[in-house]
Amino acid sequence: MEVYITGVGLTKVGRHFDLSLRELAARAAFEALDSARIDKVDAVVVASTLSYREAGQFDLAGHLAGALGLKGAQTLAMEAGDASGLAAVEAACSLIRAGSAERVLVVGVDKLTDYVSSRVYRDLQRLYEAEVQALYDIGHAGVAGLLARLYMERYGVGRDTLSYWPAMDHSHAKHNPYAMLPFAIDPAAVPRALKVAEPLTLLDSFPLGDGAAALVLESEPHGDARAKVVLATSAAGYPSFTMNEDPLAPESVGEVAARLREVTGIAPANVDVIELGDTFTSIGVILAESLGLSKPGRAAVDAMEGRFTLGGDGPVVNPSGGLKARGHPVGATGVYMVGELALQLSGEYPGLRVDGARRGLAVMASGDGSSAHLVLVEGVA
Amino acid sequence: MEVYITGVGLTKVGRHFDLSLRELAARAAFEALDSARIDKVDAVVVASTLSYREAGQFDLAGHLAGALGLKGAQTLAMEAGDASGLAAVEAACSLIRAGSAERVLVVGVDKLTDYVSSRVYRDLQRLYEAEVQALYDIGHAGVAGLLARLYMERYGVGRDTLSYWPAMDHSHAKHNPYAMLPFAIDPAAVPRALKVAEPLTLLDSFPLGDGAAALVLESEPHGDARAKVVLATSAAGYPSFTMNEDPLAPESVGEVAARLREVTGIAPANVDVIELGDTFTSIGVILAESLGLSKPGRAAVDAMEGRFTLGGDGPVVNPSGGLKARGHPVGATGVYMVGELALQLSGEYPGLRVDGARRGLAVMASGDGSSAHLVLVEGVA
Amino acid sequence: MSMDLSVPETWRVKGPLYRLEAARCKTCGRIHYPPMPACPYCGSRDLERVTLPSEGVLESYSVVYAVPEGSRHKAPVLLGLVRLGRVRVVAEITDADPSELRTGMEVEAVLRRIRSDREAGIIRYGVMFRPKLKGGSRGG
Amino acid sequence: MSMDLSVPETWRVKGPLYRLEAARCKTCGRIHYPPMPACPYCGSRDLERVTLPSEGVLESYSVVYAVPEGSRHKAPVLLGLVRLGRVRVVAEITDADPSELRTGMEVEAVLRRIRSDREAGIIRYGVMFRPKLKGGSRGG
Ligand SMILES: [Zn+2]
Ligand SMILES: [Zn+2]
Repeated sequence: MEVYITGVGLTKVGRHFDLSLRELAARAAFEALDSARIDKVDAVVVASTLSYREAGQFDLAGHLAGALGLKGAQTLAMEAGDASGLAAVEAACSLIRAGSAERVLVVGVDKLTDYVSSRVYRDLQRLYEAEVQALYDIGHAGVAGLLARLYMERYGVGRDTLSYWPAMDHSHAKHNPYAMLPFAIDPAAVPRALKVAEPLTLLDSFPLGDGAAALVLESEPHGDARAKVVLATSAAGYPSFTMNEDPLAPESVGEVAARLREVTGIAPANVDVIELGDTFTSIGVILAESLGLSKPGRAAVDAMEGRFTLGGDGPVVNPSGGLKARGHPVGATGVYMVGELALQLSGEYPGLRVDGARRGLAVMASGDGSSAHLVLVEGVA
Repeated sequence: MEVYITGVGLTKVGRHFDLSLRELAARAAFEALDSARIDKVDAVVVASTLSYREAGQFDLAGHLAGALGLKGAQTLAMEAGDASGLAAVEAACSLIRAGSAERVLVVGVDKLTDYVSSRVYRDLQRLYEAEVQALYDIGHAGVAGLLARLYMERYGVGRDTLSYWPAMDHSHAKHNPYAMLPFAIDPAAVPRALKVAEPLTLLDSFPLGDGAAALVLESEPHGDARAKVVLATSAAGYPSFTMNEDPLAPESVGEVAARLREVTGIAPANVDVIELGDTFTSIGVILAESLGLSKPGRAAVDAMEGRFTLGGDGPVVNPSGGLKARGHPVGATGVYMVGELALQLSGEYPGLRVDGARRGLAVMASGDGSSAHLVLVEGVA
Repeated sequence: MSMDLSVPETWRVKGPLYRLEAARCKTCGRIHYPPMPACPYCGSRDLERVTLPSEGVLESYSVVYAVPEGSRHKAPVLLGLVRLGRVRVVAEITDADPSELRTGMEVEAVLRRIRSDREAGIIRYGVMFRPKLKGGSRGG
Repeated sequence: MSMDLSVPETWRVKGPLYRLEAARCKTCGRIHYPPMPACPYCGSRDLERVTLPSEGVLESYSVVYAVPEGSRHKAPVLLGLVRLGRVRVVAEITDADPSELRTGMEVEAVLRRIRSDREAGIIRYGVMFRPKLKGGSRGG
């Protein structure tokens, strides 16, 4: 059974000091409901991660259903680290396919600016194994730094080459009205920026921002259908990046790419548009290579040569600006990705437009690489 | 499509200082898998609540899938306050009905003893609206205390009469090897116990304990099927107890009871065994009355007269000992309830046995009453 | 170790916490507190901010001994279910001895410190209720 | 305000944190760290506790400036990906200047304080790695 995306609501990622978690969620949710032209749903699926430790609302989905005026709905609160948003889309599709719901509102929301960034770093560290690993004062970026050095040394890739990955993200983001950092950057500026986790700098890492995105998913298409979800899958419980046989080729990502080929016959490289969960430059190139978009050691070079932008011979990667430039309000990001792809496929995307795109793919690994999530959407025109 | 419960794993609720969250979860999970005689599943659904703020592991379901050796599984982490466990059963049933999974492991786990109780109270307060309401230093029990006084004054029910509710729980729990407090209490001792939130005392409230429970749910029955899930539903987003027109008759609970009658033709009073989410004595009597097990103002009297125990003319309520005596490891409790009911229906329950029971019902409200969750199971013999 | 209160949140909640700001639904006419993006009774998004009356009646109360971390010195905390016109709110009761509380008694709102975060230097104030003063015989 | 470290947890993690206790899978022979209830590679529950070698090789490292709350005075933190026989672990590097770190260099485990919770009076120690001493020319 196919699942139709009939409504999309996106808020600009940024510092929304004036909005509470529920007010930010409501902006996206109301826009999605209005764009689907409905005002009632059978289920509300909420994706959020940091909010459990920041706003700290238990039964978040239940409370949000009430705050949004949607009483009576079944609710699911999905927390899957960096990938909560894609996990929520997957769960919402199951509700529809099960016949448990005909119309589902998916809301992704997280606020990362209510507390000082050093507290947010501590909390983000909990994406890694929390009892032993997260005790070290290593910060969330540390493992990404280790992986970057491993990558550079193994493949003989220079720091300057890596910089073309975030520069690509930024060059796309400048068209995106929802991006937190909608401007281009000079790749030469990346290594000179504030050090975060050497060899990575601030320009290699996602900004801390607030965001909310929402989708309406329905079992029946109607005039407002933007796209349909063809596959939403995930594979959890694999060794983390650093425990994996090859830290630069996570088994979890390989597995969801294999499932995509198996179920749909499509390889990631043959999709028109891809939104990738590139929390850091190193994670971006690892994901691109694990999906087969580039040969090992080549993703940054391919980005430099324009392969992943308009006119390149690969899929357009991160027309939104990716996590680097659109931003990464952690639990919400997957919902942004699917919403952006849906608008792209229906020709309504207000940012970098990929004309004629028929298929869009969103891929995200959880923080430590032990899980991967994938959603494939197709146009309905 | 029916969903079969083929495996059950329960750990004794208590102070498991020696076990981490994942080790405690593993005890229940391995027992459930072994009792279903399987060692692989398509999905792992984890129910947990307090752990987001205590153990603090993000992507908990993904990390647990790895720790349990179940790589490749789809994972869902369900947080729905006091009702996370029932929400997880509901989500797992949807995965099976959607065809997304044939075999699902549901694991409920929470640890409430890793930190001092005053910290746990602060976190439990977040079951209420967190931005404004949870700021007051009212503790988790405060609203239950308000409701108890309202109940006593409206119905002219004495404190001594209310005491028969927790005494009933305890008289059942003394047979339950998984109960945290497996002993009978004298109702006369209740008002004299340590004050918690007047008029409620320690003997009116659930103990802080750790626990894990697990189920295996399958789309196809096999020799190990204990019971089947007939209905798993929830209704969220209603006004909380104190915002509701009548604080003693939450609309959310009325709604799930109405759905039960509508879908199955069964009234709660006609079920053989019921596990109720009686976090506090006042919540227990409110739930019993909202489900129609007793007339308004009569639930404690009915408990006193033995209506809800073996030989009474109502369903047997809380043969496990309920939240008061079995315990309430918050996110895990709903999984305990369904596991206990499944064993009851298959004649394997090691505690208070209800001979010939055919149908079992589990009902839980979220902390503030704005959501209610219900699961109906039936024997397969 | 952890900062428990957020500075932006402290600013955001001033309306409801300092001034009893609630929301009135223009569709069904009902009022709810604290204000939500939609009416929890009928679902309408057509709301307006209103200020609740500062005097009301105690519908129920509890004397709470199991108080959270950081506030044990305050135990017991008095908690009230207060009817303010057509709305009920839950809030702390102050300036009262537990033994003088009665359901049906009149109470009035006062601003008090409700939480503080020493490390971050944040103090959060909020409305509490006290027994209504009669003829100014009590201190505030 | 909040106690950040748990006393029971502090006791539970002593094996892995103090003594590099890992688990060896009796089915597939692989070792993982920290120990899990089942083998993350093959799923077997048939495991035994083993102690990892205390000397190893630095496979990668990072100098981390974005450090968490409560530890800013420690910045930058040196982080290592350390191969200990057949296992990789991620841990802090100590007693070293960032400029002397090289991939391939030999490191050895030492016990250091890794976190403290002033309010609860808990100090948690754990294994860190330092450049391997040659002929005792460096202080520990
Ligand atoms: Zn209304
Ligand atoms: Zn193995």
